[in-house]
Amino acid sequence: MIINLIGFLIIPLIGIMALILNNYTKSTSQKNITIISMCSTAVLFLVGLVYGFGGFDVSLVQSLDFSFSLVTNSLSTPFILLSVFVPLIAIISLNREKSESSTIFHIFYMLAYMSAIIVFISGNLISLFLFWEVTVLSMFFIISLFGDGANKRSAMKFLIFTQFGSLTLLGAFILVFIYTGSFSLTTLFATASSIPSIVSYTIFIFILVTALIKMPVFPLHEWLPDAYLSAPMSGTVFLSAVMSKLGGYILILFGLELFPSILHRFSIPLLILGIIAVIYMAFAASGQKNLKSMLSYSSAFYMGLVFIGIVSTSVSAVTGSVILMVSHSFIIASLFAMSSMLFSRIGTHDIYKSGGVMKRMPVLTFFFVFMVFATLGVPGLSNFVGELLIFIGSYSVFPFVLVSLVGLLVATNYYLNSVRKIFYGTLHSSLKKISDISLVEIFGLSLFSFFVILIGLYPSLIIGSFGVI
Amino acid sequence: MINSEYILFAGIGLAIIVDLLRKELHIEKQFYLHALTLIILVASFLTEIFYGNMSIPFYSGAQYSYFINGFLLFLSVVIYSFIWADGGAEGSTYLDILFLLAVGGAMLVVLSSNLLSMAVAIEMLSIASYGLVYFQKSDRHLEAAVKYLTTSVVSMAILLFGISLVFAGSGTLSFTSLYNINFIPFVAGVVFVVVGLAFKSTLVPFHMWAPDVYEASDSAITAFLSSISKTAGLVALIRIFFFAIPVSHMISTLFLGIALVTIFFSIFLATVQDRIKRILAYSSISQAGFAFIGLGLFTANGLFASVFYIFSFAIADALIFLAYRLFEERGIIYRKDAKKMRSVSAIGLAGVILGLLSLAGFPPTIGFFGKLLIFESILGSGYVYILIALFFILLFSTFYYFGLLSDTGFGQEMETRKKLLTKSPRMRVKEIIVLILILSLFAGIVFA
Amino acid sequence: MLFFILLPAIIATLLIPLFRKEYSFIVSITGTALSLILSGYHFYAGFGKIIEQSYTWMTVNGYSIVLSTVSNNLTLFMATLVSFISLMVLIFSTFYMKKEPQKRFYAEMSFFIFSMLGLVISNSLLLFFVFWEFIGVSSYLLIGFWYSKEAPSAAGKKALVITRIGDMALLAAIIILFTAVHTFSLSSILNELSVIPPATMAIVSVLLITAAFSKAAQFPFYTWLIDAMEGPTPVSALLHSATMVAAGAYLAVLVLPIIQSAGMTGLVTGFGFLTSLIAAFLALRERHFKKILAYSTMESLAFMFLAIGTANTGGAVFYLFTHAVFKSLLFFVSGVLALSFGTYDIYKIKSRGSRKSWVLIPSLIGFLSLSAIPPFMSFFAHLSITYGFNFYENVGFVVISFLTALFAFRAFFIIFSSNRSRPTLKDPAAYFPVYILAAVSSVGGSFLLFFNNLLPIQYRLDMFSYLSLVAAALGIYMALELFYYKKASRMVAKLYLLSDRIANYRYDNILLYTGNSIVGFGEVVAEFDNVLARSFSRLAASAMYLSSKSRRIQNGDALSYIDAIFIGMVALLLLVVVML
Amino acid sequence: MIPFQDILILTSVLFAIGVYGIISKRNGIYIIISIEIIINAAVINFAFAASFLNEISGAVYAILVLIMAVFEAVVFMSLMIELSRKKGTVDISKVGKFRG
Repeated sequence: MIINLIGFLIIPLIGIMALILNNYTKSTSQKNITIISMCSTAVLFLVGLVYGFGGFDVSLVQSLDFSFSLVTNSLSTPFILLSVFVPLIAIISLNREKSESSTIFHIFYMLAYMSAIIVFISGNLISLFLFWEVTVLSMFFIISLFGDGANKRSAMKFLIFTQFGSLTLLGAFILVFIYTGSFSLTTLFATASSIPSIVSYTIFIFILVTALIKMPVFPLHEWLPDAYLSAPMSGTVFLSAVMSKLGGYILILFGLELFPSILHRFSIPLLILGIIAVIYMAFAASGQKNLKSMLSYSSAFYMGLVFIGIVSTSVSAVTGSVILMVSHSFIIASLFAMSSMLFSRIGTHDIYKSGGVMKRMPVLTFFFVFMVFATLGVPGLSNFVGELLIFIGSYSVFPFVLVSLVGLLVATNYYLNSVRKIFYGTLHSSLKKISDISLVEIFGLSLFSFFVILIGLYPSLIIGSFGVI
Repeated sequence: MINSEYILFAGIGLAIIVDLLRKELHIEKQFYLHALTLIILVASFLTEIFYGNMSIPFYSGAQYSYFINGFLLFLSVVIYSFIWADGGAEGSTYLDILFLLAVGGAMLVVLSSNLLSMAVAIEMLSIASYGLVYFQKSDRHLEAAVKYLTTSVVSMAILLFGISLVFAGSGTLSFTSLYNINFIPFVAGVVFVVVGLAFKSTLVPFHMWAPDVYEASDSAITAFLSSISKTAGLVALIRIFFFAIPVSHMISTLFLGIALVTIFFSIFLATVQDRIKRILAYSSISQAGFAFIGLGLFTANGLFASVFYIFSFAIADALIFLAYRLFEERGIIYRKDAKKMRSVSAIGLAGVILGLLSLAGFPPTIGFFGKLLIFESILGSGYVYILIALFFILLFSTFYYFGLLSDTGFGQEMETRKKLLTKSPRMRVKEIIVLILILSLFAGIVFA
Repeated sequence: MLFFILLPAIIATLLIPLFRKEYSFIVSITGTALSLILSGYHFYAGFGKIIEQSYTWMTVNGYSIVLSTVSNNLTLFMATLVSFISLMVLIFSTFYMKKEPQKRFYAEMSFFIFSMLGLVISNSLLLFFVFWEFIGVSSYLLIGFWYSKEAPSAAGKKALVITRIGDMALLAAIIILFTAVHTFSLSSILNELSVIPPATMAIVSVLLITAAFSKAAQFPFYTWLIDAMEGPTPVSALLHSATMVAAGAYLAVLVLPIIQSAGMTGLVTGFGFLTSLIAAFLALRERHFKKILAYSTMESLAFMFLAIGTANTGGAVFYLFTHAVFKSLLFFVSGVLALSFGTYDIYKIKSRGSRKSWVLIPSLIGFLSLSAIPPFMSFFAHLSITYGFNFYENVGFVVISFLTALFAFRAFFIIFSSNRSRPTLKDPAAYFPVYILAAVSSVGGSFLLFFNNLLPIQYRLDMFSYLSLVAAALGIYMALELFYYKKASRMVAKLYLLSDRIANYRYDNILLYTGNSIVGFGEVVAEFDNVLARSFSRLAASAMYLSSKSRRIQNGDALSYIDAIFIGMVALLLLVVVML
Repeated sequence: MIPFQDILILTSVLFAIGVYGIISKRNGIYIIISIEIIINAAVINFAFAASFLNEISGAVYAILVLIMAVFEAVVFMSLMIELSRKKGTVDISKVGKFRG
């Protein structure tokens, strides 16, 4: 209990203050401040992991039961893990971004970072929603101010979609409040059964829409290709690695912990939806010619698997989903980071316009192939555990989920194809002068790989860290 | 019995006398007049806090009057000090009196307990605001005044005719004894009254004057119109329909319909505007729709939500129009100019951004809590479909709120600080006022 | 601890990057040699015993997910065989890969050896799958070793994609089995087969057969194997002898009871025959030495599946062993020839003069072994695989024996019928493994006796065995006539034409079309998604258009605003009246 | 005694006349006159209702309304003077720079 959860709010806020001050004093680069405050947060997390976290509760508005309360629930730890480490490692390894020298960018990045963590530990629905919205807003600005291409339009599209999701989330929260008289999660867990069934269906559908948009899963994923493509790479990393997990988190929290019976009833249709989504995303990804959009679709593909795991309501599958979310977070972040490193050197995301890069960049190639295998679910690496548990769990609910293995097959094809087109083959004549990645980048990628291997070999670390639902 | 209204009216009298005797007393400098007005407002505000409102026949408040009059006075202090700091008032002699009268009118509307006394208060507010709109005698203000006045007198006539029908129907105008819903002239009268008040509250289709007038007026006056004046209209509607006239399900449906149409229409039109102020004007109109939803539900929750929502959007509206005033004088009119805003005033930009966020309902601004309460009261009454419809409409609003936000491009490098314009002391004062409003945008949450 | 067998190989993989390039092979060879010693020791010490060891990986939902290894005669024998062949291959690599970047090669090789060793000792199907995937990954890396050329990287990708079909099938099968019996342990699963409903059993067997076939390059998955010849020759030798393709057969051996109880053995046999016929005919037309060997690998694997299909696991394993030996021998020979003459094309090797090469005798031994001529040990293996055959299978096998001998000696005679002679490269690292393997092939028949202690092996020496022998001799004779003396009889020419026709029909085109259509479908979906995404934008745009049109309502005329007020008023009045 | 309905009809007709006047005319003076007609209708309503219902307050209201009408007329006329001085017209449709 040595670490109070409020530290997750305070340290990043201090970082933001330091960024603002630094803008006037110019004593160090913005990135250093960001990294230092994120590192402190990470240390805080690690210490807290060992010694336990203390809750925090301040009531702000009595009539609305709005209190700023931070508690760890049975789910939080894996999610804090990913949201603490992934953005940190991403910002360490991405050091050729054009947004790098902008204070505003770092402020928004810190804001998004902080609020994503707070969402996972919020004990009050309003503060959850508050920080949920802050992540959306920060990402909107990161895309719209620092993105490239049709960034303004993509940002708007992203905002429109996620905002709809946020509104349905808010609707669900309000319904919960009306029927339980409280926004507090703990009260909610105790009184969820008192909500009339028709209302809980409505709440569930609202939450489902939110999760579908946020994760995103097939019919509501339309913002994804644009937003992921236009965002600056660190933004894309954050979107895919952290933001999409918010959807999974909320779906588990509400769908499974609060209204398991409803989810159970909808399980089969949702599983069918999930299977369609997975197959669709796999094929959509295989048709991409741009590395970044391929990775985006592939990210959506894995979130589809996560969705399957969650809606199957089987304990092992949900466990698998959590593990897959954590692992996918690290893997996709590193893949995006590597595509950025590649882009900064060869100047194109087009898979078919480069080739033979391995000759000049063996280290990057090593990491890329490693992460491709990790994402394809090679055992010993983290994705495998998640996929395995998801399939084991959901198979007993609905045998046809195994159809989504076809998606993995297609994924194998397009991932290897991109590896082959980019890294193998004869070196493109224009690429004779490129150099391999720097030590810092290697360090970042090694950290990613470390987590991927760690979770892959000892999944019990994650499984043990959250209670059986 | 000391109370804020007495202070205010005594102050108005004092101001009139001082104004009249200016020549004789050799008070040449405007400074003293403005200071006097501000002192009157502040004194009235403080009295309001400590002693409350007056309670006499025809003018005795409802449970929320204390709160509403409090924030009306607060806003008027802020707006007036802004006008003063802005220096726009220097050409006008009677601005102080007009402003005090308008504020007094608005407060009386909130307090009135009789239809006709309410009409008189509205008249007082209206006539003073005509003057306010035209207090700088330029062409655009003339246009604003003409439009406002022409449409307003028509609505006033309708309101008065409606009141007369109500009287004819029920034989009384006191809110405590209005009934007799089945008498056709009475019902028609109520409809006319609604029309008259909806005009003030800028509900569709009686809103059409608002974008033009809001845009053409001085921004500080727009801030007044869109916050204080509109509050008065909405509160009048609340007073009538919550405390006087027995309502039925039908009226509720009608009102919700009006509210949805208002929100939709204004948001729909706001999306394609290319002038910043017009966007703000339309968004201000849409806020009235939201507040009207809480009213249209006719539940205790709805009332509370509505009052709080009025408070929240009044503050946000005042904030954005005042903050926009800082940019308007530098010629930032169109959306495409918005990226210059950063170089004019950072605080002003923050004001516009936070105000927009509040209007868009982003947490943790006060606007979010307003919307939260509105949504809650909607769901509490079981109108899930209305909520879903609102979600879609709100998506539309994201277009212009966030389009404008990203147009401001405030992230475009703080490093351009060198190019920042030098700021006059006047600008500093105005920025401080904006800052106060920004703070209240967050501090207001405590009233939720 | 059985697990120790794996350690040297994986440690070697991890250590290689730390060493200098020139020493990487030492690390790798040391590791593999240690593995060989350890597995040999285990084999010796644990002979006849069955020891299972397990380790709980994680516990989910009350179920423990257990990784377990088993040491019994089969696994230990396989481990010894794998490490032996691997050692030979590594030694040969020091000859073959002298000029290539070495670190990566030896690291990948060691990893491959590690995976294969892990595969053979695993008892838990999950652990089996883990190493199965590792094999896929490392084969991908090894086949595509020469990344800067187009063909090897394509071949590596193809290998992984196609074998991953099997991987997914295996994963599905494992999941289904786990759901049925709640354990991954193969021995427990085999004990509880009666619990599983027949329909599930059928599905599981089909999946398992798919998995085995895709790894073992059986019809219709065989194309990756042929393309994989783009990889370095030591890699081909390793992949084709005791390891990767053998993993498929090994899986089939392990899960044979499941396939049997589902009654799917016919499927295995049928596809085995089909594959062997296709392979033999295709090999007849091939000019590329390594591809001929690849076809023969296909065929040999098909033989193993024939044995498995007749529930003759002993025969299958014995043939696996003999095949591993002579096939790696032949690959070494091809590697030596290719390095010496710079080509794998048998006609070009011939024209560049291979008459008096030192590999003549070893390759003769290899080819004779391939054709199952006594006393070479493949002959005995043939005796044992045919044990369970019925009449038709026997007849088919005779035909295949003929074809095998024909294509084998076609290659042999073409290569060594050169009238010129040029020195072939000589290196201890080349002829040490070649001679050892040749020796094993020659005298390996005696292993049959030993094998009887190891695994129950039956063999049969009857009319059909003699017939096969005669057919093989006929094949050799025919090859001699055709390709050495170059006088074709009409019948032979016709047969050859037939094979030509069969070979011309590209089976792998089917796969190619399937692959292309999948990719094409992906493009269609991507385009659809694009349209979907754009349609949202278009929706927004049309709303914008509407809204810009409706701006005209606000025409700036105060009087029309008043009109609007009246209209609204009248509308309200009407509404109220109607609603009252 | 005139029936109350008749009075209501009368005032409604007056109201309609006023509305017609506002709609049909562009001239500010006409408009304020029409508005006065409407307000006068209201005054008549008040007065008759007062006598009909024996509510003396109605008479007071009527007078108050009259006073308000005067105020409005005064403000309106003064603005029209300002308008005609600046634009040379009292046609309200002529001011329409801000629109959209």
